[in-house]
Amino acid sequence: MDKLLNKQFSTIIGIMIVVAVIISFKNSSFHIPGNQEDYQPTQPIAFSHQLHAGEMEIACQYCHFGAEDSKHAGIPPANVCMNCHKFVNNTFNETRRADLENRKPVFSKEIKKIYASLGLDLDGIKVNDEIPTEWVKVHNVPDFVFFSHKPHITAGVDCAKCHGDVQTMTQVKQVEDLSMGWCLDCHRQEHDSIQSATGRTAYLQDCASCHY
Amino acid sequence: MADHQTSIREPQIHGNKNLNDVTNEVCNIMDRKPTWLWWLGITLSLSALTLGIVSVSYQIATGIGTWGLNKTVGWAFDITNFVFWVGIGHAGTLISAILFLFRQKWRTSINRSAEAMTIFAVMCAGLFPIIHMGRPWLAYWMFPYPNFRGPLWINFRSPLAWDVFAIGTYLIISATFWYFGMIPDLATVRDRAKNKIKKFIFGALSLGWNGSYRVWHRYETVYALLAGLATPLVVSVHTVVSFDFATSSIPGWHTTTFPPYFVAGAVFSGFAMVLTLMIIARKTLKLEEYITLNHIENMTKVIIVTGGIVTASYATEFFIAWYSGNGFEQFVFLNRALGPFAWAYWIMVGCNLITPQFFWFRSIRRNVIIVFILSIFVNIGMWFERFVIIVTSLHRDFLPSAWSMYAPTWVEIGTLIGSFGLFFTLFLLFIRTMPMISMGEVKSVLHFRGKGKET
Amino acid sequence: MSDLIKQYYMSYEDHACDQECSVSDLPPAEEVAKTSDVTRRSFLKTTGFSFAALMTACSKTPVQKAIPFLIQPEEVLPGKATWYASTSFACEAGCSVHVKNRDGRPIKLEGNPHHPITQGGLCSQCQASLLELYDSTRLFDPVLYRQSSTWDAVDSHVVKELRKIKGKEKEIVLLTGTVSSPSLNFAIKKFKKKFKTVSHVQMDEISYGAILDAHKQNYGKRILPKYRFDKADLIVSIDADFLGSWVSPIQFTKDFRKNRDLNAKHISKLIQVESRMSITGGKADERIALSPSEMVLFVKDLDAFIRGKKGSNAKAKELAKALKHHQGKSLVVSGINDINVQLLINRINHTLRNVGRTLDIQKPSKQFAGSDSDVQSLFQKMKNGSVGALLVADVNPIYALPNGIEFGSAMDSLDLTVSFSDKNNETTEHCKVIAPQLHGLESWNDSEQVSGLLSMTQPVIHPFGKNRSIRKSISSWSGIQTDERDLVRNYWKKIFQSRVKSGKTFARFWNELVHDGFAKISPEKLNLTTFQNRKPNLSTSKIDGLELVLFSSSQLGNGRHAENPWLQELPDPITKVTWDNTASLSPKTAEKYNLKKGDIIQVKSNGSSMDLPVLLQPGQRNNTIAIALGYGRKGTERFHEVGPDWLEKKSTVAKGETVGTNASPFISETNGFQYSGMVATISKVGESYDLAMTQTYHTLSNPENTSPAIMPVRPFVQETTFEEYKKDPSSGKHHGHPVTTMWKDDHPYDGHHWGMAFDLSACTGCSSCIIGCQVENNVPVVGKDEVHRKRDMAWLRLDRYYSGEGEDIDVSFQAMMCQHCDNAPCEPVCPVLATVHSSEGLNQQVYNRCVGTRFCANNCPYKVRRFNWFEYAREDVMENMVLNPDVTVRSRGVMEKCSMCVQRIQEAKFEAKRLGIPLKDGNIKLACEQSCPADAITFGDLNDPESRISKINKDERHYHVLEDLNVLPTVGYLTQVKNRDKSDQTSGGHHG
Amino acid sequence: MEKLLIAEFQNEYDLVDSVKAVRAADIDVIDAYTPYAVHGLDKAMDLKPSRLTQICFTFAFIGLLVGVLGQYWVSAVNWPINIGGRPWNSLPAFMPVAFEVIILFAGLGTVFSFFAWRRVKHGKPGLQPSLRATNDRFYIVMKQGQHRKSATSVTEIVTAHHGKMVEN
Repeated sequence: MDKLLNKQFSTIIGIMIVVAVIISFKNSSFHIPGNQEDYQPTQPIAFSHQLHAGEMEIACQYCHFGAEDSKHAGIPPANVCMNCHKFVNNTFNETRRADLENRKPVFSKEIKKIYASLGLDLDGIKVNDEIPTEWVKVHNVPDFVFFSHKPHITAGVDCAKCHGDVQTMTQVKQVEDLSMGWCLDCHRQEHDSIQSATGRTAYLQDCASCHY
Repeated sequence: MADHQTSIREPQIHGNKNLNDVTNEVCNIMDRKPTWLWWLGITLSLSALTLGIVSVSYQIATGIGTWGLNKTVGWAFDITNFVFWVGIGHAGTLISAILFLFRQKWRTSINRSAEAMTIFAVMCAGLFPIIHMGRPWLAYWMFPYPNFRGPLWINFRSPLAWDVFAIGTYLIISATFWYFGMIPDLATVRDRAKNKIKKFIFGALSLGWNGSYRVWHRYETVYALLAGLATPLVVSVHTVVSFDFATSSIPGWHTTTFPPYFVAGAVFSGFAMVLTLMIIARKTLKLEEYITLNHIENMTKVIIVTGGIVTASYATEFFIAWYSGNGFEQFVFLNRALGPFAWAYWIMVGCNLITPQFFWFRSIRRNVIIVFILSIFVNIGMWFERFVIIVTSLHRDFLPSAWSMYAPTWVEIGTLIGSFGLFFTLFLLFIRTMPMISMGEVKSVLHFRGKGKET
Repeated sequence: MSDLIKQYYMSYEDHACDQECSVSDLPPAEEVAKTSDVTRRSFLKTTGFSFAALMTACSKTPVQKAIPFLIQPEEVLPGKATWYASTSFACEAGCSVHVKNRDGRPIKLEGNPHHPITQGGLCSQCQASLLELYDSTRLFDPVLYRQSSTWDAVDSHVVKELRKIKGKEKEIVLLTGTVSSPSLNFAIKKFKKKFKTVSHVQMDEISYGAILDAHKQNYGKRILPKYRFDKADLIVSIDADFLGSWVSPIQFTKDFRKNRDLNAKHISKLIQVESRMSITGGKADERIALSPSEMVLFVKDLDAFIRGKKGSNAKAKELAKALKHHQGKSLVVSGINDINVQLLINRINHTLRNVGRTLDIQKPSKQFAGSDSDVQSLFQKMKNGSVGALLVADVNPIYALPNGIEFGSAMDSLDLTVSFSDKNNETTEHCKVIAPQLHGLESWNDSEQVSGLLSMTQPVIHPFGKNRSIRKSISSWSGIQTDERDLVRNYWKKIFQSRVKSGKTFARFWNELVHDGFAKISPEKLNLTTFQNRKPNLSTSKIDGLELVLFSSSQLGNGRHAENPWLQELPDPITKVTWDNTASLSPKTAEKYNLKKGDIIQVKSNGSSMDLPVLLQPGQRNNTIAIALGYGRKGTERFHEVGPDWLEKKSTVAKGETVGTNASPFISETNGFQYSGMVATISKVGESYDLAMTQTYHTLSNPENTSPAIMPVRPFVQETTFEEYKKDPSSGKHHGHPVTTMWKDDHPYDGHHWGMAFDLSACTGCSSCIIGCQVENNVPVVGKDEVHRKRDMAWLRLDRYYSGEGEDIDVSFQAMMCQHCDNAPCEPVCPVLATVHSSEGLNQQVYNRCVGTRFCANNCPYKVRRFNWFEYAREDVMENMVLNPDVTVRSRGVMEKCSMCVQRIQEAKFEAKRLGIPLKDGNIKLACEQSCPADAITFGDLNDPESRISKINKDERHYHVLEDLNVLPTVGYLTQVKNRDKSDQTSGGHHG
Repeated sequence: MEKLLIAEFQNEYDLVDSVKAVRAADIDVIDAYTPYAVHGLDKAMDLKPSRLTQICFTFAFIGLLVGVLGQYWVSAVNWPINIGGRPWNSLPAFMPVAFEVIILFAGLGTVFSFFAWRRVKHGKPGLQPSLRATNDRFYIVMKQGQHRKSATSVTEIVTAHHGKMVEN
């Protein structure tokens, strides 16, 4: 092949490869191993945060009440669901239609699952054994990372800072990469809000803040 | 470079060879069928290597616990082997670089294989810091590279990080130097190759070398520069290796004389290993005319000098321990000489102090068999030197409650044998596949006037 | 953690109150309570069993499931620890504990600091007993004729048999350990009423019967006095290892420590007379080594001198003089289980007017009530055929009795034999019925260890199996069907009026009792007579050959916890031997018989013989052999598997063999059970044996041939006498060279700066801290071979150094853990930044960054770093439930070490931050500090001038080990002060 | 294209003498081909000393900057971590790595510069008078200029120095 052509050809190929690599890093679902950004598993009950946290404006910690005082924010126990779903068991439209048609409203398929997990029939009578619901954890950190919600809630960190706009998600998705560098992006900033009565809090860059 | 010089000095190469003889004889080593000795060698080496691979695989699969280490003695065979092999490597660079700068013409017949030896030894050495890790699959964390951890770099204060750079640079520069020096010879092989495949391979390897003098001219400059860079490098590498110990807090390690002591020791052991290899090579490959008794004698002289430095270092250590007035320091040296590992200490002293003294006698220097045996003793002694430094300092340091003993397991012994297997396998393959004597350089010291037979 | 955590004490009672508030549409309240329990259990099981499997299965996107509660009990918050007060039954001492409960499972036991008797201390056995809860080899179902059965079948069988036996007028014997539970005693009473021929025999595996019997003779009642070591200025202990294993060591350590405050004008003086080397002997200000036969003569002389009579022993004379000088402020105790010796001791204490002052007989201890003669006569009756049924609880007579094997064959001939053990042991093998008990953490219980103090036990986890307490079993057989809780509660409800004098209602009393774990009640009236002098009948023959000394070690005690790997791997405080009992001899005696460490010898005595490895014990009386009891238990065969598996592994025990050898056959039965003074002969077997010791070099002096003239002894233990200390508080300290630095001070510690101090004077060497650390920090068990290879993993080791010559040996203990040096030598050598310094002065080890070069461990002058040589066994999923979820389980190939319980620091900081209050000194207690019964360890903030640690750091006694290296450790030590004359000091070399 | 003249010699001494003579005769010596680096030929051909030494120094200097500044930036600026109480800028501890980086940069820089130069100057491997140029023969490649002497006179000079002309 002509020498000149050869040279141009290889240059073009080279540029194309570099561009391809950059694009695949930037815009594709490719992540380095361990990074679960964009993880969006299907849950056993199609619970919509968009509906509950978004439309109904239920506060995060109403259900995830562990966050304030525990390591885990926690997945709400079924009894918390039942606080409302004892009464609410179908959509607003269905209630109205049933009312008009003078029939009992049809139970929502998903709410049925809560009843079933508690071993209740649709009238709330205990008929079966309980079967706990196995939710799929979306936000995972490795076992060697100690993450506790408690100090973050105390420090007034907004839930959305790490979990994204959950109130717009019908199915929860991990929006941040949860990498160590990402954690440090925050931990490196001055947290005026944390300068509470306890005086200066730890330098948040200490390894033992998370690894022990 | 007149004719009369040859009558005063013994010629570097014997046998009154012309240029073509050199080409033919060196290339013939690669061309002819291997001898039974080579086959024997490669069989032994490969067996040893297999043992090593089995040992290391088992260790990596099971854990460092398969070694005889404990909570007090955290390093033993692993780092001993590492320092030993790095030391071996030093002679090659010394021969090719320092002797080049000093215009020592006798180096030309041995520098190629000595450099190859360097590279193989450094490869063996480099293996140990990796396999000695508890989690060797994460060895790449030793390199500073951008990452998603903050980014978390490496600790540039750690002598082990220095080791990574020193050994890495050493391997890269040595390999470059070796390959760069080999390019004209590769072209020679290419040009006389009949076989198409061989022609293709050597054609690629020789990078289009055509003997142009304009290139030769720059080539010589680069070669000299590389030699100039390799010389401080070789000194720095063992200095850095000695820092692994010298910058620590453990008595017996925390010693400021370590850098020169280690460099001298490295050259000492390296030359011994070159001697061992060269004596085998000249015998089995019939290279007596290239590697002459003069070469051997010159190398034994280097051993006398470096052996002297090593001896002085041993004495210095004891003197400083006494002079320091530090009880812990004094204890460590008394413990070396009289404690539970005294046997290792006295093997070391016996091999490293007494062996070189035989080389004061010309008759011994020129007796190939005795030199061969003595060179092996030096190697044993230098291996034990590192063992003594590492293990005896650790096993009884400050707190008596933590004192312990050390004994190797078969896995460690297998790994040591395996490293020799790797080294000799590579070396045996090298002499079969690459021109093991630097033809270009040997030719330049022939002073051939074309009076020989016409070819 | 006391202040912050206190408010989280909870009890199941609080939870039970919620039962009243029912929720209309939900299942009935009772159901809820049950559901939550069941769910908690299944939650546990699910997390325990399936989490790991799910996580390893996928690599790219590991699917982690999370299963929430269905009905979440109010006080349980996943990820947050709750604390319950309870009482431990790991040994008869019955220490009051706080149980840390995380996600429904107890993960740590800590002493209850408010309890008046144990005062917050907790021994190694009790802390380790937690692991036994998660022992998967426990029996979870009743056993009938070796077949797993149901309670219905067992109950009907037992009742049928008992009726038959009653009909035959044969005796039904209930053989138990000491029963200190009032409600159990009540149940036994009911049982007696139902089946008329019932008799109750109490037996202690290590008997204290002689003390009780002596008091019966002297005062008319079988009592064990409550000893007040805090009140005594001069303590003479004749072979009583009261700091290590005698009666109630934690209580005694706490008390002993109180009168050792160096700021006081004077401190108590402890004189120990013993044959072997015990930790009390190590702690003693003066130690007199005597053989058992010499000891009896010594006590006789002492008694004589005190009463102004003649004697022959000069030392006894001197001692008698000193005792008389401390009349009413002295205490003489003896561990010799011989009524004649105890009569003498009682007379001495009576003569010295100590009774009522340093020992309390009005409110005695109820920890031990066993009677040797009862047990011996039971055996006779069994052989006669007058016994029809034997119900065995809490004891293992076949193991513990010298003639256990015959006892077993006598059991075989009985109509009904029942064991309540939840584990298979020597005795259950001879039992027709096994009615397994609950583990102490699963059950309701009460106890009155010391007259007038009621301790409460509440379940902190739903029982794993179908086990039920002995109280419940006996009650069922008596026809009473009440649940576990009410069996205890109803009893107290019944006698509430008579025994509790307070204006509270019963409900209030009960709730407080369960919440606090203890309550004061009015002691039972004892009608003691005045001192009745009895003439002891002493045998004073001098023994010429070897004398045998049997003792219970502080880690295994009577062997009840022999199946606990933590305790087996806990080195003996003195000998530092793990996983074995030995025949220990003084070096001189060993030389006489041409023996060296590890030689196997055959010991013959009392018609039995056994092979044991030799251990050389400095300080031991010549011509004595000391052997620990509690080893050789059935069930320890399981340790064949323990430890990492690899090619050169040597199993901890050979297949089918036990750990150590049972020395019970050597116990002599003349005059009750005698543990010492038996004549023994030894012969060399010719084999030798590897003893796994965590420390193999025992002194601070260098080996003779390699000792430099300028440093014959290493100055790590710095000590002085009390007298010298009073003159110059810094006496005994080693004055090193001043150190300077060339470094720029880039690292001001302007927040907290954590530090720790260890008081050599206070430490008794009990090793409770080692277990505390192990439980808290998930330290693995590695097995005997690995310990022998010096790869034990304990983060905290207790260095023990001998000094002195011959039998006159001094012992010093020094806890050695990461010193958290500010100029840490380990940190700069790590290439990957896996160990770096925190802004609070902690030396951090980041496991997940570690690549395992071990350079840090090599460069540590203190050698406190531990490397994970293997992937240590974590296959027993049930056992894994004991792991602390706040501490990473380290994988193979990484370094680990003391983290100064950083998880506790972090948790306390989070909590302080949440409450918006500053951290106070004492809010954070490290695991070792918390468990120390001697309060030898102090942790705190060096930057807080008011903290205890800052004050200690300014103390004149304060020093650092290896100060000259300028590594700036933040862990300091306080010099050892012994209360003795300067001339006694055998360890002058320490000032090198 | 102009025809090139090639002369073959049996040893280095004839080659050097011949080059001198040819050049004295005002004939351009384009290049010489030798099996080894012939001593003195550079002077005979009037080749200037190579500038690779300066290049080597430049690379070494870059290595120094990268080594020292890189370590300083990593250890004291980007994420300063307290390591054993050492100052952020532990310059003495950075020396070994800086030194190795200097050597690495200088060595590789020089070698790659050499190859780059050779490729730029010489392009692809082209002329090689004979395969024996890498074995035992020495060649001069000459170009006859317009105003220069004839080929015969070149041959004469070559023959006088024991060489012979070869066809190319």
